[in-house]
Amino acid sequence: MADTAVAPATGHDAHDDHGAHHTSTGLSNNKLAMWMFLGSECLLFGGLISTYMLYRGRHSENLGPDQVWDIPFTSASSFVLLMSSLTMVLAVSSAHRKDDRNTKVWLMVTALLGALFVAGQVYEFTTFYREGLGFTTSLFSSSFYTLTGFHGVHVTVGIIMLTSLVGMIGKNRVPGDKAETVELFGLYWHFVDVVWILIFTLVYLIPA
Amino acid sequence: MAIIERPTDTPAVVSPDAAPAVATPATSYGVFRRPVETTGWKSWLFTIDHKKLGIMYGVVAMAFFVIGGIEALLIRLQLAGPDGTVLSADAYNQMFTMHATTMVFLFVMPMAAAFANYMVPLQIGARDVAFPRINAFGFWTFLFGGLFLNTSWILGGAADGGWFMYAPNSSVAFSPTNGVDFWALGLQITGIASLTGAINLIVTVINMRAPGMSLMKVPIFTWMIMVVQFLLLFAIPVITVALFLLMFQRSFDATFFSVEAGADPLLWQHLFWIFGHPEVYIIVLPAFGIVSEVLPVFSKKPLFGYPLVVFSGAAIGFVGWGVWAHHMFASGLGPISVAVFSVATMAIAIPTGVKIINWVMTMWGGKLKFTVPMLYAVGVIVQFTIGGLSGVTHSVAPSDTQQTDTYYIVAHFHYVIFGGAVLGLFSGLYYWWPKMFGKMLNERMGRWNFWLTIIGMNLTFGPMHVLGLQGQPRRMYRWTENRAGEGFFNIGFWNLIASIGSFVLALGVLMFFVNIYVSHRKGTQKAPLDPWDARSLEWITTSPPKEHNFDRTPTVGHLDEFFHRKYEDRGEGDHHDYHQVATAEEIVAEEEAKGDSHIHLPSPSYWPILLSLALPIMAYGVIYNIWLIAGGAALALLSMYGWGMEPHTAPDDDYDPPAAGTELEVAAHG
Amino acid sequence: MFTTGAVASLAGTVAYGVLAEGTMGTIGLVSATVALATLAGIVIFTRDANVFADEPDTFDGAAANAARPGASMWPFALGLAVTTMTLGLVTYPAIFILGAILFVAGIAEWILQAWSERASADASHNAEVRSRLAYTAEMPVAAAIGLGIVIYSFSRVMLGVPSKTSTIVAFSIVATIVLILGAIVGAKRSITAPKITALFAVSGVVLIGGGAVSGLNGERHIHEHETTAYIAAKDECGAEKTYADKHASQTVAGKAGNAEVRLTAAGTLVHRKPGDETDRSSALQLPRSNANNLLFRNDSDEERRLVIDLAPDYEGSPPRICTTLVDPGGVQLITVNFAVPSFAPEITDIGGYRFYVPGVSSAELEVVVP
Amino acid sequence: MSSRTNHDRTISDGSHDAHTLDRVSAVNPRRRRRIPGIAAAIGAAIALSACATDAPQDTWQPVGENAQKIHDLQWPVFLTAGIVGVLVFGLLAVTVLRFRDKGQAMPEQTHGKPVIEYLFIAIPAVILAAIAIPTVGVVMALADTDDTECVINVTGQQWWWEYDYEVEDDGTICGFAPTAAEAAPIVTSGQLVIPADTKVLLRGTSRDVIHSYWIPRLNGKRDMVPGRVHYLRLSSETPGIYAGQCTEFCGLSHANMRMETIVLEPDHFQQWLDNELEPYTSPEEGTLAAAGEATFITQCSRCHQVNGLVDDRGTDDPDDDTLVVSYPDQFVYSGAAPNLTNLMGRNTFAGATFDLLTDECRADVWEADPEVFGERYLAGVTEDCLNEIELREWLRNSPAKKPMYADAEMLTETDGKTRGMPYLALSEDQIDELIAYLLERK
Repeated sequence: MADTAVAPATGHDAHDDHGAHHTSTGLSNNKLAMWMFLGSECLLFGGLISTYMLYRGRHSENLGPDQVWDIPFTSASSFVLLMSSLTMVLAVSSAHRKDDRNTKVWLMVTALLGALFVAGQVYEFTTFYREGLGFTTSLFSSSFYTLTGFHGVHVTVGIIMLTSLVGMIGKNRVPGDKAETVELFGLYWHFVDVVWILIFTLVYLIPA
Repeated sequence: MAIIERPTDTPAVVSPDAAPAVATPATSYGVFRRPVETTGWKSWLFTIDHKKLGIMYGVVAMAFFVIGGIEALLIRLQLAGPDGTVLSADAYNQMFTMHATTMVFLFVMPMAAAFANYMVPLQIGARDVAFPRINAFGFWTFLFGGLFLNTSWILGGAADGGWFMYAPNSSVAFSPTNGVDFWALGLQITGIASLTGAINLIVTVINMRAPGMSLMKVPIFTWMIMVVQFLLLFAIPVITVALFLLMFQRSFDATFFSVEAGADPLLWQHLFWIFGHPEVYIIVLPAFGIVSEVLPVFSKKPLFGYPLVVFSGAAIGFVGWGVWAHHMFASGLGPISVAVFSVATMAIAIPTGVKIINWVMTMWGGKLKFTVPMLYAVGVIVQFTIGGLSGVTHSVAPSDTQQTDTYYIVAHFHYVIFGGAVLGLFSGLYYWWPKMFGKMLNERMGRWNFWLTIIGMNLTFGPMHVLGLQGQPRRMYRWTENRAGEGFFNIGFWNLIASIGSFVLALGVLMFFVNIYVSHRKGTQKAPLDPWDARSLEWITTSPPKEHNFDRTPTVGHLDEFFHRKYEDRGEGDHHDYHQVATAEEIVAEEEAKGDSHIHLPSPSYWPILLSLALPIMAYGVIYNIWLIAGGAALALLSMYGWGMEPHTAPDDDYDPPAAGTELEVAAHG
Repeated sequence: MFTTGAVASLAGTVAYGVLAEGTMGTIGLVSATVALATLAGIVIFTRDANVFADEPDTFDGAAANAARPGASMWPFALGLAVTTMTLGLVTYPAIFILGAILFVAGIAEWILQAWSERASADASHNAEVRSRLAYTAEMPVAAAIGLGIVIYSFSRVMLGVPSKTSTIVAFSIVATIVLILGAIVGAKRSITAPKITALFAVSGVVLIGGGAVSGLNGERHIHEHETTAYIAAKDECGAEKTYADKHASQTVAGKAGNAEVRLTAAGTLVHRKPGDETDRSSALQLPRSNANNLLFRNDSDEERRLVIDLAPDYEGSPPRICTTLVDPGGVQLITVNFAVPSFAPEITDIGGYRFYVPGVSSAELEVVVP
Repeated sequence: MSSRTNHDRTISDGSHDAHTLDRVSAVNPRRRRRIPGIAAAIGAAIALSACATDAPQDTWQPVGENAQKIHDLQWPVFLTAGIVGVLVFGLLAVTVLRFRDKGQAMPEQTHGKPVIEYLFIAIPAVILAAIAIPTVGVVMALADTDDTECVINVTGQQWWWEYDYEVEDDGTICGFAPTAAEAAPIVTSGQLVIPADTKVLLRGTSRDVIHSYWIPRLNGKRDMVPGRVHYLRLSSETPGIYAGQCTEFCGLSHANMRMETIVLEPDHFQQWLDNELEPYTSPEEGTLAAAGEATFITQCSRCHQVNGLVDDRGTDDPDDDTLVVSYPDQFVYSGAAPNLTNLMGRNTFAGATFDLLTDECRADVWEADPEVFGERYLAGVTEDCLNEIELREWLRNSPAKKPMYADAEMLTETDGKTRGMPYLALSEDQIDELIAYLLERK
């Protein structure tokens, strides 16, 4: 840990300056907090993934995982989510260039791609349900829907945050540093993407 | 830094069609006018001052302590004689479930949070925590979660599955009242509080230390709090998953713990104890921190082996993740797992032992003064050692299969939690009381308080060792003469002693409340600035501290900064000769004189408490009516946006705290 | 506005009465018309509806100095809401709820606007005051609605397309369009905000349209997947492969079952219990009324399934349980709950409990339930 | 057993608690007497109490092989812990007495010496390593099941235990061939009967929630988890009755879920086995017990199985007789109720919660010497010894006697199935008949 205690003992000017946060590590509080939060989220998904891995083979006389998966479709939707990470990067870089217009544009595109992903998930769940895989059908189905559902909720919350951020940038109502705020959202978004890659590999690709 | 956050007028956007870059102070971009009261009930309700929140944490935790204590007394009354009839079987099961839940989640953890909130910013020379509004949110969420949990008593019965809530006994078929739902949702809510608190305090300690305070100069209490927050950060999500599974099982007919669907009930146990074991350290490490603060002060010596105590604290935190299955030695893990976890559990005794030895060595060669906080600290060493050694006896897995789920375990963890954590917290209360309230707690009453507590706890929990080794299982609403035996070790006699002891203990705790009354009567003296000849930063300010904590952000050169400002070593070579060069009053006066010219504190806010309020509403919704969830969610969403758009300080009401004796220049903003 | 509403409502009533012939519906609509007409009458009588049509001089000077209230869409929204709610009352509850939401939102916005316009004489300050409160509510609602439209419409479109393959195509096309449009807008700074808004509006309409068309067109038919429960009920737990056996699982992430039943390469069934690591071909004793988790391991070199017949016609118990076809070397979990003991007449009648493997006549294992 | 003293136990237990002296003196009163004062007084008190029996679930009086292994491992650990405790407290006491503030100068402001610190890490590490090595050995030894001689299935449910004895491949039960009848699975409850000197493997599971099987004098506890099978080795050379209790919290009547393990000499076990497999005999016509049989069929047999019980009411043609099969799964949530075929062969009922024997008769069996224990146990419950008061109370209103979820109308979550035995509204006459009938079930 960088143990660099900056000494702002004399300067109150430093305090008033938004851009330069004087912290012991030089890392802004918000960013550090976001990293901590994401660390915590890792264990949340860790717990859910473990539950799923334990129960994936337990569906007794009901539908099993490989009987319902539509891998090509899920691959397409995974790709869309991955692309949204790319656009998020573009949004962050626009924000750092203080280009509000393109920040908004790329945030919106990210949100749209995310929404497409969620729509894909809704479609997928609907087909699974029609094929006979309800939430309470078996241990496998309960743990599958819980895991992917939690991820879906994370994406959805992310989208609402992104669109709101677009609105707030538009109305010029972002408290604090705009570029950093966008970057924080970006961190969250990338995390959600990475989790999906893990889920896609473990849940869909490895045969049960 | 958040506490001095305010908008600037520097345009942050170069886009040509953009309006004024950031709203100016004249045009607030919050929603409501900010609350600015500094006195009266509003100043408490909407406060984001870490000190006020700390005090509220403490008051609420104490209230829950009393509730949990009454539950314990009822349990002991029931077990005082054979075939007790004070409580029905059902009431008894609710009682011990809620006793444990209340004591762990609603007393010890928030009491530690009280000290963490109040002391950590002071100890590191900060003006507040990193995210003051999140701090307020954490407190209210904890309070509402605790109240929510306890409303189950009047809404059809509390949870009755034990605080460990093993599946499948927690399913609706086996626990048909809403008690378990209240339990699961209540813990989910308090979990949110702990998680936000953890992130907040970690960032605070890492990022907001005073200039010069490197990590190895951070006071030991703050260090332990940081370790605890990391434990919380990673433990809470695991229990969150478990509680979600339980909620889905009970409320939405999922099958996670339905054996008829092929479920494995051990899943719950693993998830619970992966959280539950770090939880033990979450409970006890803050008290270790307090003891490690108190002992050096009253020994007039620095903490022996400070770096080692820090590292052993971190090691306990780290190894604590690898021993959860020692709670499950009897649940049918394979012999390999049992052996591994058994050895790992023994390994964790090493850093724990290091702490005890370091405490004793701190006192060795010192100049010991047995004030009440010191008595409590020594009490911790003794009682915790007993708990630790009985812990070693059941780290031996085969031996544990004879002891687990008997009163021997009850004895063990009460020596650890009461003897370690609670006595430590009381030590902290006596030690920091003058700092927090400006009055000393009465020493005479304090001694009564201490000795009655110690005698009471040993009378209560000591006999439980005998009971357990004589084969009395836990969680039994009654015991019979048939299985009590005769002779010296008969179960009846020792149960009676334990019950009598519990009332002595209750009397001891009562003395604390009497002491508060006695010490705050009219006419009691104001506490001196530095009553204990203390060593750390929190004493370089007034008692109680001003709202902005320090007039000047202190610069730190030593681990025990305050001590080194007071004393000077004029000896040569191996000969030491310490002379007092300054009194506390002089040091504080100097700080005031050189106070920072303007200080901005974050303004109070409505949103944290509103957002917290939304959580129990949603939780009631899960139990009773799905539309309530929607209502709660709407309130939550509204609060989050209100919060998100609110600047950290109220532009119209910039607040410059007046400091006694010094004229502070009013902030000017162009 | 109320006048217009009353007229529209009257027209609606007549149309509904003629076309739908529902007594209750007609009564409801007539009531709405009467209510709206009454309101309209009051408004006209108090001249509240059209203050500025009258001479402004009749009002006192202070009011004249005040800023004119801006144009407002909320009265219209409120009227629309009332109409929708009425319509919902006689048709579908969902429409009523929609109307109710619109009603609440309209009232809230109207009050907010009215309140903020009286805040001060400074219009820009008033707008600021309004936005403080309004944005916190409007932004999340707008975000949620936008998200809802995309999710709902797009998922309907995908459910509507004729085949699984075309869902992938549709998905890819839409995503690519979004990406390309984003790139173009990002690169061309000449595209201004109104144009982007228009673009959004058009895509929104297209999306809703697509969703609506798909919804009306009906979803493509998705077959319910057959399961072994289904084939067992149809008395088809045979040696041959069924639809239920496609892509069946071959591993189980658990080991502590009550017993493992194994089909040996020699074509016999043996069992092995935890704590007793020897294969036995004698009767397998299992507790009654207990969810017995058994593992079936196929060590033969063909795909095989394990079957057991339970008590026929016994309440709460399926007549037969079978696994899917298990690959050579594969494992599958089977949970059997014996509700009736072996010595009960209904079981002795079927020759006792026994596991068997269709297609392998030598593979039989007696089960004793005490 | 009461008079048995155990040296190991004495040393190690004492090392740990405040009553160190007590235990030592209990064993060695003669030496204690020389010590004057309080110690002598305590010694005398303990010497007296040493004659008394300790609690039947005392974990420091191992009898079984595995319990002995555990004990041999644990007493040195207790001893070590005690010694460490004494050392730490001694050091602390010296520190407190020696360094209290007597006006001495401010001590040196030092953070200590690394050597001391490393030493204090090394010492506990060595001690713990010394404990860890045998621990791992014993863990492995306890898990060993290779030389099992007899397998018995144990199933827990709220709030009693069911045992069923499997017929081995060679047609024996636990290596004992039935003398007369053909071997068939035996189902009993509450009291587990095992032959002495036999390595018995319990294979346990549960029908509802997690329970834990624990007979402290024979072995440590093992959770019995629904959906899983866990095993536990029991064996003892000494015949006797060994008490135990469910130790995993299992709901309302957890405190009332008890069990005993009965160890019988081989001859006696053979006798017990033959008795269990004896064909059913109806009570003599016209007796109170015969009326009881009819009452049993109408009131009890829906849930409780009595093997071989035949319903021959209203017909003289033996071909019309129907075998009475219970269907507890229709009425009880766990799906099981105790098998009452040989109820009076056991001496407790309702999950071993209550005694079937009066206090005197109970003491005769429970405190019998190993040599005579088998006979006394196999005598079963006679009319004179029957604890009729409690059995009557139980039949009158069982949920009032033992807390259970027995009101079917309140149990929507379990489809009206009760947990435990419901209130049956039996008349006093019916109760008389049933008791007469049940008395013959042995």
